[in-house]
Amino acid sequence: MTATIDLQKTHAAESSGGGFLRRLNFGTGIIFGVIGALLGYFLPHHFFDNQGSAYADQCTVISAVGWVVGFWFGIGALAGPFKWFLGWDQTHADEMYLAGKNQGKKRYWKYCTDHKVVGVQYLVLAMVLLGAGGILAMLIRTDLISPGTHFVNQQVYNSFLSLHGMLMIISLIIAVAGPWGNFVMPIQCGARDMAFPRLNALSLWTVVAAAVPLLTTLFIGGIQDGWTTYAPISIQTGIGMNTFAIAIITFVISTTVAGVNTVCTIMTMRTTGMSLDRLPIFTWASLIGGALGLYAMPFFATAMTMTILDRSAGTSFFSADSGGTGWLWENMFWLMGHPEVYVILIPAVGALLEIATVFSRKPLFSYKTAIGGMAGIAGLSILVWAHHMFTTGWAPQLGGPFMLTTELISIPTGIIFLVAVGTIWRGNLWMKTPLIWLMGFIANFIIGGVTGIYLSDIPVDNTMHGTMFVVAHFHYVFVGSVLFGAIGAVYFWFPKISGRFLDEKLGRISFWLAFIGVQVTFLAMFVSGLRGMPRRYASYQPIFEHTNVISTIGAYIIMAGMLVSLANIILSWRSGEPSGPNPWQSKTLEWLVPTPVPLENFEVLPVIESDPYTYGEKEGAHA
Amino acid sequence: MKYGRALLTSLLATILGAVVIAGIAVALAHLQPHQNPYSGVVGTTSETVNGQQVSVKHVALSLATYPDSLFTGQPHGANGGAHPDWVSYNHDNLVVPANSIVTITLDQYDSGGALNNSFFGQVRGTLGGTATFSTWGYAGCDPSTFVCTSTAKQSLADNGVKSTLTSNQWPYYSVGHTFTLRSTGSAPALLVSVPLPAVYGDKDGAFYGPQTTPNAIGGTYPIQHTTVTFSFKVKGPGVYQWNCEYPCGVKTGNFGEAMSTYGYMSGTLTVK
Amino acid sequence: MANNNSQKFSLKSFLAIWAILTAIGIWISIKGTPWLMMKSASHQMHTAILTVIVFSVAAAPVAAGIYAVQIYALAKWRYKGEGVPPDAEPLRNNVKAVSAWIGVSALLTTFLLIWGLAALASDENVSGPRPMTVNVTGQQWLWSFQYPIAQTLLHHNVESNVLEIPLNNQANFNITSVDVTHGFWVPSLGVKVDANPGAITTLSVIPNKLGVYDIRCVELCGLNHSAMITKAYVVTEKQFLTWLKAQPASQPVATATVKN
Amino acid sequence: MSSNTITHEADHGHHEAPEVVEGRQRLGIWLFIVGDVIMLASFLFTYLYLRGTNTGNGWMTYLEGDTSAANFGKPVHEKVLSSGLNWAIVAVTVLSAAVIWFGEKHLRSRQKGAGSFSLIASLGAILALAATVLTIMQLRSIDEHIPYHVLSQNAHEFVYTAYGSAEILLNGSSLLHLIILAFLGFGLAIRASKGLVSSEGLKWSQARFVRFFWVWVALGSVITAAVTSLVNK
Repeated sequence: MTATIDLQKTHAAESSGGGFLRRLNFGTGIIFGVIGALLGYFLPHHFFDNQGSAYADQCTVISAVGWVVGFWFGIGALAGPFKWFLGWDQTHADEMYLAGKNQGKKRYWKYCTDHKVVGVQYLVLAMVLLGAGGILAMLIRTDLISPGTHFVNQQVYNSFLSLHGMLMIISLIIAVAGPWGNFVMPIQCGARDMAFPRLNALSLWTVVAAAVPLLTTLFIGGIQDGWTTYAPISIQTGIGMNTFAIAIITFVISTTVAGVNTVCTIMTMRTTGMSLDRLPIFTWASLIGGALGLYAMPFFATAMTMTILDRSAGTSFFSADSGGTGWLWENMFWLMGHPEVYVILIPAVGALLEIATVFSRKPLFSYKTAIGGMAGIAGLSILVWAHHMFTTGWAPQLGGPFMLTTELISIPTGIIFLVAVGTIWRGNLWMKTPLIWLMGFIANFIIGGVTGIYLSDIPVDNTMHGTMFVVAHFHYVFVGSVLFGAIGAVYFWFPKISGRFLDEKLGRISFWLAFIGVQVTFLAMFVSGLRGMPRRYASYQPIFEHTNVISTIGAYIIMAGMLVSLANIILSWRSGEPSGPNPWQSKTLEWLVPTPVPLENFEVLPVIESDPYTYGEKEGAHA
Repeated sequence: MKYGRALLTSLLATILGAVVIAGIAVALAHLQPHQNPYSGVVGTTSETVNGQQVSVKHVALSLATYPDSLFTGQPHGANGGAHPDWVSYNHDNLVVPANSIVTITLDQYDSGGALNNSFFGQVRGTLGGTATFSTWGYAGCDPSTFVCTSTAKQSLADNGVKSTLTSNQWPYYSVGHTFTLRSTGSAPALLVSVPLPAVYGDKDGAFYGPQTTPNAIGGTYPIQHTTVTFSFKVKGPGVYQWNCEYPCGVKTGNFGEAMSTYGYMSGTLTVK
Repeated sequence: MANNNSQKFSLKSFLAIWAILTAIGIWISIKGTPWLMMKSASHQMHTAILTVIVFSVAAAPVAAGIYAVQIYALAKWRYKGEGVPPDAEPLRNNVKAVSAWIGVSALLTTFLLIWGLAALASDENVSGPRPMTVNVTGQQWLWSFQYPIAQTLLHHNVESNVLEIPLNNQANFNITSVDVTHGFWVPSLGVKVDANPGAITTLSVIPNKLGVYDIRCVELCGLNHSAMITKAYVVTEKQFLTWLKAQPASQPVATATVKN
Repeated sequence: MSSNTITHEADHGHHEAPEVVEGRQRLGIWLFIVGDVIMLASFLFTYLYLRGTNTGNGWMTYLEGDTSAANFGKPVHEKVLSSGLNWAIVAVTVLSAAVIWFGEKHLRSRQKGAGSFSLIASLGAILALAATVLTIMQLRSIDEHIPYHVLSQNAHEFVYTAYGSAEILLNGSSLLHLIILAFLGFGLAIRASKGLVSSEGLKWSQARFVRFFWVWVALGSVITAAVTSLVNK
């Protein structure tokens, strides 16, 4: 560790100076962001007629846009295009400075283009958003402990459930693809950095730019329409909906650009010999997840643009009185919505399959089928969106076709199980925490998957749609499968980013608390749903009391599990047991480079001769 | 890390988390937008239960609906709170004893128009199924269509005539607000819905008949306003929700802002 | 680093675990589902409960199989030594297993689809005696029902906030909303469709059991969404007529928003 | 891939060959255009879906909300936007794309073409600005058609019909794209005048990628105009 720091110090002279742009960091980002927000709020006095009922909306929208542009300027994101326009190209010294050369811990607070720094920044950001969403989850569950409303009425409760939903969706989208799609994937490809390093920094800081207006929504009256913000109530609800919409459009920019970056890195920057059939499975998952994100996200931006226009410009996309229809929103939202949940699932599955091979000391079972499974899920996910709308009555005759495509998706999903189970089959199971989280994933994902099949059948969906059954289904997939995968990935790759192990005992305690918590909370939620409790109710009828009490107890158990892992990360960052460069004796490239990973990853780009799963095979036996 | 220390760390982390959640919950409980409870005048009255006269608790509540939030005795603070221009009831946290008869006298100071659902033109759930509407008529206004042809200036010379009517409905095309109370599922089933007749308004939206002097935001209140009186019986303890079902807000269905916010056109009735 | 011991696998004990778990799964599906779910009062709800049972029974062996592998793997193949375990046998692929797995899941999916489409068809062709139309209006935070049959029988309009429908007669619902999207759901009748502003969605059902059933809103509609509940009374035809006559005459229908 | 594969040397030092970098950037711009194609597809889906649903046949008819108008409260059929202006915008956009196309071809053929390319790029950018002005005029004409619409208590309220809204979405999007094109065009012009855009290696690829995007925006405006003029009767 110390050897590399001395090396960097000698080059310190080369990257000093460079004027105003070098001093921009997260702090100046916030300052300029706030300036932009204030300007945006007060400028409209001159342009818009302040009698109209949409005046407050117009000011809020422009203020939120002011924040985003101000933050981009303050963090240094707009420097690139501005310098390109005027022809002031960056010198090599500038690029090294931007890559965080010789800047120590400061670079984590700056617009840094080193994919490893962006990876750690994504990890911290995902944990912060997960924490915020988690607090809201606990408040919701605490309020639902008995039929009436307690410390929060339906109006505030609606804001909590809306923000809980969106914060968790955003944090899970970036929970695996962010930290490990950025830190690990380029090294696994044998590349020195992402295809577009500055675009990579833009993606990270744009999520930060989106998170601020998203959280502000809670403090300016909140929203009443859930994270799915169905129209036309999204047009009726308070001004919080404007900051929510701008936050989503900003997040869409970040994810679309990240999709472009990921796909380009994997397709064009693999080192010699790293053909597509030798790519680690996690890199394949990042590729498919990135491409699916690039396809799905523009729909979300269009939908939110229409919501903003309806609220503040007097258009009528969604108001039935003047030709609009709520079904337009539902179609546009779910065209993004379902591919998005697979953008969340696939990277987590990729990380878990890597864990399966390393901790069973066995090659990945049926490599090509695994990729086929993931690609099948991604492809089909584009054709299934209207199964969320079976009971909206928008097109009853389309019920059959969407039932077909939705039930077909269970075949590629079945392949994911086959590959996971096939990999641990007759393996030497090394009982470390990552493998235990994988076991948790398999157990939970089977329940999540099967209950999905019930909902794909219209007669059952006519009973189950909009009830707690659906909530339990997608929590089994999001919490039980994706979050378990994300935490397993942290326990697996933590030694690579910090040079220290996460503590095994805390890991076990955290797992068992989370696993038992998930079963208690969401099995009881299945029963609430089967008994007919609708979702998003702040107060419910007495017949649902028992299952809700059990769910609330389970929620506190999950909270305990999450906090134990958080404590584990905080404690182990400095005082964890040193792990060395390849503690798990894994064969993928990121473990074959030193820890901490040098700036350009490889002294010399490696030549690859076989896939990274040659466990138990003689040298080079397998092409 | 030895097991003991790991267990201690886990316990500490969980307790810390629980404390944070409890802290936020308590803070939120205090930030509840509910105004202080209003229980009106409690007395007793008699009720014939299968032939005999039985004395039962009686509560007299006096509610009011205003065209903005600047009326006296304000629940929204001196300058009308965050939204002085929002329509509002004068209370939102009603508390009545269990198994009592509640009589509400409601002063309605706002103009109105056509309900978007004639269901709410009907008086429902009151004792005897009726309510007593006392309204003011004017020469310049046609009582059958509730439209005033002459302008505001002529209205000053036009002194109103008060009339009282006990009926089980009010024409759906001239309603100012409604008082619609129902159970929230955690209380015995109940529905009380009474239309509140609109005060006459002339073609360009001003009130007809004598009005108070304009307040801070230029709004006035009609002196000759309508009053509605009705009674209903509440059963066991529970929380009931009530709100106005006339689209007097803005945005979608004119049910936005004031209509969708506690403390303005929506509140709770807690039976203790 | 050649692998040393290829882990042994005894088919008998694996199948035993699998059989036990499948049996538990099937028992829960058949015994548990009717107890967990709401009581059925119509063909649609009966189909829903039956479908959940059948799908659970079909899913039981699949889930049990995965759990059996997990239990067996953790019991038999856990590495008990110190440090990094030796490499296991490099089982890269098993074409038979993969094709069998895909084949079985394809078969299962086809079964699910055929069952689903058949159940959907049986739910949709509802034809019962004396079809009666009820106009349902969802409004921010109250359901209201308008009975056109009162105009024909009693020559005046009847509206109520509760749904009253006669037993074994076909009830047709025309459902709309006057402000935002609501979700009209009668759980025990197993029917659900959204009430969309500016559009009329329809439902038909034949209630086959007397009783009082809940009606709930299942599409988030703002402030008092969780209070937007009312009752559906399935009564005999005689009781329905006496109830209808007892209702006060109310004003003519004036829902202004549905123009077309 | 055991540890000894790490020592092989695959590339010379840390710099990559220009054609590798250019290949990467080409895939980047193509993927970015794919994202943009899906965005335009969602706009056209909106237009066609609103047209098809025609809730309360309100696609193009509105209730006159102006209290002073004689037909107050009566349904009025809205005038269609002038397709002449629509196709004019498309023509100017396509023209600007053609200018950039030939400018880039001219730059590639002659070694010393950088100076004149700067002029051509500026011309392309100016044409894009011209198309922007026309689009703003089209947006304003949507405003004039229906100053007052739905009966609403608040006199300051005006609401566009579904047709007006869909046109605002499409014209707003092309406005945004044209402003980006102008930015790229003037950027290329400034860079060419500083010799940063010339006919060899990476310096040439920027002009090429801007041309890709420019041609796509022009193609997009043609598709949009075709769909809207075909459908909005």
